[in-house]
Amino acid sequence: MPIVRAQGLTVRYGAREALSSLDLEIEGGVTGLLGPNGAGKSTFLKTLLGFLAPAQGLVEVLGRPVSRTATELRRSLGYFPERAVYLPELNAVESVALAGEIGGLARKDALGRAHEMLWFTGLGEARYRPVEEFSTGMRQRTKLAMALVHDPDLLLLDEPTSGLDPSGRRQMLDLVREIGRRGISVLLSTHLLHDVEDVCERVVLLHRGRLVLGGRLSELSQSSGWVYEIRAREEEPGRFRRELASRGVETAEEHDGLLRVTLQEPSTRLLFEAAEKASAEIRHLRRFEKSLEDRFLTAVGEGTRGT
Amino acid sequence: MKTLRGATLVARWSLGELLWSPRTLAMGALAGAPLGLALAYRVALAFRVTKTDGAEVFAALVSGVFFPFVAPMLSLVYASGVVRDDVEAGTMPYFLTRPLSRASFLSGKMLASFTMTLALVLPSLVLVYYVVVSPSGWGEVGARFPNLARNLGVAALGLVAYNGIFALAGTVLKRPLLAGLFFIFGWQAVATFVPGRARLATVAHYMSSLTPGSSSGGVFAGLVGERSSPLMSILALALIAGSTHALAIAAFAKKEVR
Amino acid sequence: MPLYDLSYRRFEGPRTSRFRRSFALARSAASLLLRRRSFLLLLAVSWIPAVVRAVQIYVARQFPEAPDFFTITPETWREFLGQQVRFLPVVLVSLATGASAIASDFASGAFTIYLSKPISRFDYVLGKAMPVAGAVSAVTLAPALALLLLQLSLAPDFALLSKAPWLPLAVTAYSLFLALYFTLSVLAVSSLCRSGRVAGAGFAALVFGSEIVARTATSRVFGAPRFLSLNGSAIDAGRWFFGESAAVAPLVVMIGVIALSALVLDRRLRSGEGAQ
Amino acid sequence: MSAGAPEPVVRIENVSRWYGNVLGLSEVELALQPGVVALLGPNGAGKSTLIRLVTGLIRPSSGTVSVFGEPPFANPRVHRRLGVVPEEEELRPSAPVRARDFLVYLLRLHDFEIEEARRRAEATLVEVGLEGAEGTRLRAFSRGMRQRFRLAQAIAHDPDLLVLDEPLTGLDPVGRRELIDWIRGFGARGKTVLVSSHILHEVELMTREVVLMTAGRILASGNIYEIRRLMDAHPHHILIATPTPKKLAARILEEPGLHSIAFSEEAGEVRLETREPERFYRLLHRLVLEENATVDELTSPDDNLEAVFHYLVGA
Repeated sequence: MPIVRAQGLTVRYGAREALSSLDLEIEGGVTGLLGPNGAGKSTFLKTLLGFLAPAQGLVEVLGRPVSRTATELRRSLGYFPERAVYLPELNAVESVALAGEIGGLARKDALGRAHEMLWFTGLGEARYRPVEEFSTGMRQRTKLAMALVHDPDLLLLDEPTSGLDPSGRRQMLDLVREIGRRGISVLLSTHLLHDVEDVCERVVLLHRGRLVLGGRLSELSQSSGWVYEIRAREEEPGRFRRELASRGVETAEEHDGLLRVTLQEPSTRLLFEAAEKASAEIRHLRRFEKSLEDRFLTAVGEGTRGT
Repeated sequence: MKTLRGATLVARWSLGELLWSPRTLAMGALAGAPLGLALAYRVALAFRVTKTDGAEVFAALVSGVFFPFVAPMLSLVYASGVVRDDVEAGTMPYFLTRPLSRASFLSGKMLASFTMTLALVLPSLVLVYYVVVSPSGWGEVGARFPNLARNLGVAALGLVAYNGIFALAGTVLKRPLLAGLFFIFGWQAVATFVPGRARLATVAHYMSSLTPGSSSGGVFAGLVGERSSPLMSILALALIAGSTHALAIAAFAKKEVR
Repeated sequence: MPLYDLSYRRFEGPRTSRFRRSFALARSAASLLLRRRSFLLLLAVSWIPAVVRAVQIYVARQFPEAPDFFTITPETWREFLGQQVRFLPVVLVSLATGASAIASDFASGAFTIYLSKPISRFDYVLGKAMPVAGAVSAVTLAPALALLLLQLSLAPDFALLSKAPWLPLAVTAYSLFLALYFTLSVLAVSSLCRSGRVAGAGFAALVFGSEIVARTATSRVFGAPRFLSLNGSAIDAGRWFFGESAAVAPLVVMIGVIALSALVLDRRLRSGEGAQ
Repeated sequence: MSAGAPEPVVRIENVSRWYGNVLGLSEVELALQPGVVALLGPNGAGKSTLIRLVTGLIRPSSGTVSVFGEPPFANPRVHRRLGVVPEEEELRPSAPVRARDFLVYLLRLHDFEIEEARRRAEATLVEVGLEGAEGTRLRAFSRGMRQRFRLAQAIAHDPDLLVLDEPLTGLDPVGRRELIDWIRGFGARGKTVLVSSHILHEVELMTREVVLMTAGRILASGNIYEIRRLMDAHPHHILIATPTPKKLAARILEEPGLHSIAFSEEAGEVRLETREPERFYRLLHRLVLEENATVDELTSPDDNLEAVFHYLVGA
């Protein structure tokens, strides 16, 4: 049973059609929501929450139709907004506890859950400090804690890793993976394909308000043929490439010395032989799967100007 | 970039921005309040509910509503935003890294704010004058005209002084709006009400000194204290305007804007 | 840093009603207010007129021959409540509690967090309104009832109540109507602004502005019909609650302001939800 | 930063900057020559402070900053040749301002006549990928479009020094790739570019010149490989993907200069650490060619910026 279903969903901001007759089904588990700027990702999340009324079509979450009056439906939804949001004048525990109470928990349950969520998101030590003094990374974790405190069945994350440095990003993705493992479905909207490759089982790609690509991540990125990325130290630049060409190996020069090579069969011995012949030394050799980024670029097409 | 050219460029653009910002709707209503009263007067006149003479009503609206409330409030709302508006809009870094001096940038902004307040107050004054005086016939309208002309002059002078004070507050203080409100409804209201020299440190006193037969100038328009001479009042308003604008520019030149 | 051994657990406990959720919003706002010394000082200062009235009641009871200024009549309570409006305790209290209530939620994005939870826009407004209405009642209803108790305790023969048994009801009704009027208007102004400070300045300008325009119109333009400012209407409408003959205009103005505020709140919260 | 080079475009001498008692920068030395330099460091390392000093938005608490030979604070002569993409902030002009008109206005502040300003604005908006959106109101811009406009206003007057504060955030992959290529091109034209970011694997595509910062201090600055070589204390990691990890590991074990080695049969992987990587690359070549070993993949996780960043910054 899909956790999210949209049929002919159209949402408009004034004249602009942010979502145009979108048909989409999202299964349980951790799903990546991708798309260029202005593709309608944030609009889609807000429609699931009932913030925006669709012009046409319907949208269902966890089997129940979404409407402006379906307030109780939000009990099983957790929302992590893209904007830097916080509850003014409150410290971390008070913020998460209040979010819990408004999520439908009794006061003492909400306080207990608040502590649990703050330890889970790694804010244990800072839980009594005001959120206004938090760094970007700590604010993102507080937002996650506030989204999880009332124990939703579906978590909507809008750019959870934006503004984080590499270590912050890795810790946030670990949390998302852990949440996925605990049986909570996650819809992760992001620009960073690396995040999706790290965490998501399935991916949905929106472009100009329509579904362009969808499916399991494993299926989407299996490679066609054996493509290798090579960087070699050469006495005589270009000789290695000529040597490879003479052996019928198709080569393409990426930027500053990185070669991309396509082999017919998976044996790399041929590459070492060519290097030896050209008195060059292979320093970097990586089998190259057609990365999600390539699929993204081809699906969305180079001409995505001005969206 | 010569200072004058830069300032006029900034002024023209900022005026456009102020004109289309939502705040102008609220300020238009504020400047229109006396007009509403003038129309109510005409209705009351038509039904013989009141007999007060049009010229007196005009004097009452000028000294009771325009000078102590409409002029300072409009100046506060527009002038206190000369720095803050761009900071809140997120566009300030774009301006501070352009090849124009901070002096010309801020003077352009202040010129725009002053023009905006002028554009709202003066037409409203003229309209109110016409609405309340015309029932007493065209002769009266012509006869009273110097009275209107003088009030327009005083309004303009008062506005430039108020704009200077609140532009300085906007550049220097963290919460100019709150400070401005205390100045209008607190300091100026009390200083013009109690006798003594405190009133010399207000704009309202000089404005009321320049409009004979009016009240003490402050919000609690009550007893009329000693008046300053017209020449002294004009000099005082000009001094206030000049010094506050100069101080604002000096402060802005040094200011590190977040 | 051991992140995962404190791993995530599901919550199976009970869920509360919608009212309890907006009450949580109110309780959190109230506790923040009570932490602010300046607010507690404001409440204390607002009770000074009640103390003066208590002296008046005491003198009237102990020295029957005192000048009639001290005579206690049902109108004493209407005057008391009216003065709480005219001499600003009610305006300042609503400003202190309501001006930044919604504006700061828009600025900080807290509004989005609240509305992403299972509460409706009405629950949200109810949660925001309770602390403001509570604060206004604390400077109107509470002192008025205290004075009533003082009066009854000092006058064993319950003379006042036998003459006007409806008095406690009138005091309560008028106080609650004032609370509704000031709460909705300050919250409406708050929902129109991006920052609490601008909302505070706006509300103050609205109240003082209407006062000035009304006084100028009355004293020096029309003389006869008393033009009504926001406060003026709130004071004059009191007569309706105390059974005195009264003009209908002040009541109409108050009901109009309440309706307008509710309309503004609904439209702003609806657009706020989409825009966040 | 070779000595005796011509006067650097940006020179920062012993600069400290405090916000009250919060440390922004302490005793920073830096000189920038034409080309692209990346400013890297965790959140709060002082990157934005350094950028605000270079662009003349704030003044140093001590030490001197000079751009094109002059202090940049509120200095029109410097700003004439400067383009700035400021830190990402909400762009919420209260008035319904259109992108093209705002850009023309900013260009007029650069002393361009109205026609020249319009021509440049039009051309720049197309160049940054906002074709078709010139007439849209800034308020209605999506986050990515705002980021593209932010770049447009910095380059429309063709500056000699371009400073970008986290320009990649909020851009989708297409936008990011275009911006990276564009910055590399701009640097190649002899201009000076200072770009701060923490999406490291994308900064590598832009430049090899980096300045690593943490806690308000510069840890290292220069070419990434130079920095890597200087870090001898940190052994090089080499990762080999092979169907026969145990056999290959056993063979490598006999080679001197090996710091440590590990292999995993299920992962089909040999991971070794050494301070003499040259020796082991040659050894691998011999093993493949002469002893018929199979090497499917050969990578050194240290080469990339992320590893250097972690080693130095200890994240």
